[in-house]
Amino acid sequence: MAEISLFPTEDQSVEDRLAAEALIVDVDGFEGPLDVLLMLSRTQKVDLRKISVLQLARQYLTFVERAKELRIELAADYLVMAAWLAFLKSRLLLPPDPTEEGPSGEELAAHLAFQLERLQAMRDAAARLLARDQLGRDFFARGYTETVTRVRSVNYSANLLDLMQAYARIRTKEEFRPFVMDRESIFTMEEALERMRGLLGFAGSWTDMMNYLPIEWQGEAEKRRSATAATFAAALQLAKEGKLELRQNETFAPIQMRSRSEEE
Amino acid sequence: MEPEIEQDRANDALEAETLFDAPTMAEQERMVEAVLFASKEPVTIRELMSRLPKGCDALQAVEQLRNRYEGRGVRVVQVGPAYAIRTAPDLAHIMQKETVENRKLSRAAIETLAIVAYHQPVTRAEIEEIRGVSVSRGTIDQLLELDWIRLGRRKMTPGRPVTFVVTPTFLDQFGLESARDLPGLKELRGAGLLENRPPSGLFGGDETAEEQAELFEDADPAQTSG
Amino acid sequence: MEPEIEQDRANDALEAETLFDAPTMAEQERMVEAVLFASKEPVTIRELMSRLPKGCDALQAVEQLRNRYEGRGVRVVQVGPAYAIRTAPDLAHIMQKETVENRKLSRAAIETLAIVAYHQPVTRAEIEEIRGVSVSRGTIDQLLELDWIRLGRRKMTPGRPVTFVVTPTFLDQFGLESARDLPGLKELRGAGLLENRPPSGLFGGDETAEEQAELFEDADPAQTSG
Repeated sequence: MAEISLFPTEDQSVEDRLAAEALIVDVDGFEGPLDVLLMLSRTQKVDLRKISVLQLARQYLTFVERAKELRIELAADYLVMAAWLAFLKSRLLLPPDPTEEGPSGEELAAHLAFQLERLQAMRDAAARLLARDQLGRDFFARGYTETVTRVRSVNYSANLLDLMQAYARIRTKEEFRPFVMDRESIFTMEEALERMRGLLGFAGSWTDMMNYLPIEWQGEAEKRRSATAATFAAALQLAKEGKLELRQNETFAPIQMRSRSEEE
Repeated sequence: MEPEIEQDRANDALEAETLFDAPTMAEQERMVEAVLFASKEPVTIRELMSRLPKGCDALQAVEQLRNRYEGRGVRVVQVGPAYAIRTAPDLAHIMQKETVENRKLSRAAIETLAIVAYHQPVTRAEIEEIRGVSVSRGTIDQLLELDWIRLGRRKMTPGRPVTFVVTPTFLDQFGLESARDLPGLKELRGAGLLENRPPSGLFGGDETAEEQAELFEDADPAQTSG
Repeated sequence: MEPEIEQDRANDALEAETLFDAPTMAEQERMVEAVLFASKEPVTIRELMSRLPKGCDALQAVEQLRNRYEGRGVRVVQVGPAYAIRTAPDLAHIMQKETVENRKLSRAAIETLAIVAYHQPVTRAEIEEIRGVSVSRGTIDQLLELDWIRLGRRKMTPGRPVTFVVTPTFLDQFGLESARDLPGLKELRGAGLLENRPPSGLFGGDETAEEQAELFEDADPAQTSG
């Protein structure tokens, strides 16, 4: 069975190569890695359920290699798929490792085959849908709508898009004001550092970091948030400088710190 | 009948004989029926002939169709030299709804409506705060009249102001199953409905978005279906 | 049926008995015929009831009318909960004048539409999982704008993502009575191709896949026609 369908081998004729290159340029035309895989799977000419995923993986990896050689920029998801297929290939080739966790190579391969089959099924369904008789093309609505009576009522119309766009417009309005620095509720890291350096000498025992927040910054939520962030950043900086130690007993537990200078 | 048409018909008949058989009269009648139904304007015999296959007798087909619709809810009528399908005059009284005039909702109204939908229950003062401009009485009245918003519970704040919530009619109009199904700010952004991002999310903008989302999650879905 | 309508009908029956007899079924059929002919859009049974005199049975009248037009140039079709008159598809060849050029849909848009139709209610993430590629902003917008898809219920999974479902306009466009009549739906379901199998951590975490499958089972396919 043909190993490569997308790229020319050396002994191909010029026409073949031209044709193949046309395909390569068309990489842009592919709708993502699954699309490429589906396309490659067609060369196997079998039921998608009986497809050889191993062979498909090889073909895809060759595809990516060739694209690289030809200096075609492949989007990240193509490379992610290549990495995953390389991993799958090794799983399929090596005897299963009983200590390994997660699904087996066969399970992964079966799922990939399922995905390809499902995508193909949706494409077929889309084609069948479009092939149906359609309004305005094969069958038609009434051309003339009656306006017999003079009873006039106004029907205000608005659709969901209008509504969402209106809301989006209001909510983004404030983002477009002239750029000004709102410093009122911002406690800067510099301020925190300065404050902490002054207090360091008294930090002999483990103390909750929150105790270091200036008292006037502890009330309002907005101010407290800013001061907490700044103090935390300052604490990290001081820890990096070797001036204090940090600890936290568990996730979301209070962060505690103490000075290191005393031990030295 | 004009001599010109006579001539056409003679030609058609000739061609039909030489090339293929014309459709049956029943089939011709079906064709005329479809054309008259779908056409905006009354259709002349001449135009019918140009649209039907060669060898058809449009005039006879129209006459037959006209007989068929005798006494029905619609009839084939002659308008000058042309034909059309129109409602039977005695049924005019049930045709009143066809004269609705479609008008776009004003910007103020759609914005107010959006705020009610996203923030319900919401007071008038809150709407004004969010919009940044005052909301005219007419706007609220219009939305009430359309039955898209209604009065909700009074707020337990000083003055006990009335609040507004959206109605089932609103959900119906906008094809929503509940107001909770409205996309949040982040989703609007994801869908490209919020094109412009501030230079960075540093100051406030995104924070309010999050708060908004929270507020939205808390909204009681029962109140829209009540 | 909502209690409100029940009430209306009870009132109708009462009034009909006391004030006057309902029109004969033949007359009701004429009225339905006139109303359906006069409207471009499908008309719901509910709307028909509101326009016909008290005591009429719109559903029976529509069914009778549908039979009457069997095999004619125009036919009565069902579109979800509504009815419309449309020309017979086999006459498309003489209707070129009425043909409207539809905007060409991109391949992405067509596939997305099919996925929404067959997998509804479906989230954006699920569409992306099936296509193996991200859905661009414009694609969903375009389908929303055509009024072929709309927002469905939010999914009861983390993040409560919005879902998409198809609309009555979609059904009308493709001549479907309900979403259940999608071509090949049964076969696809039988082959397990409409399931959202857990991808065993394939491309991007989809812990929600399983829950989604459950939700889909629960989802009533009739909801687009309701």
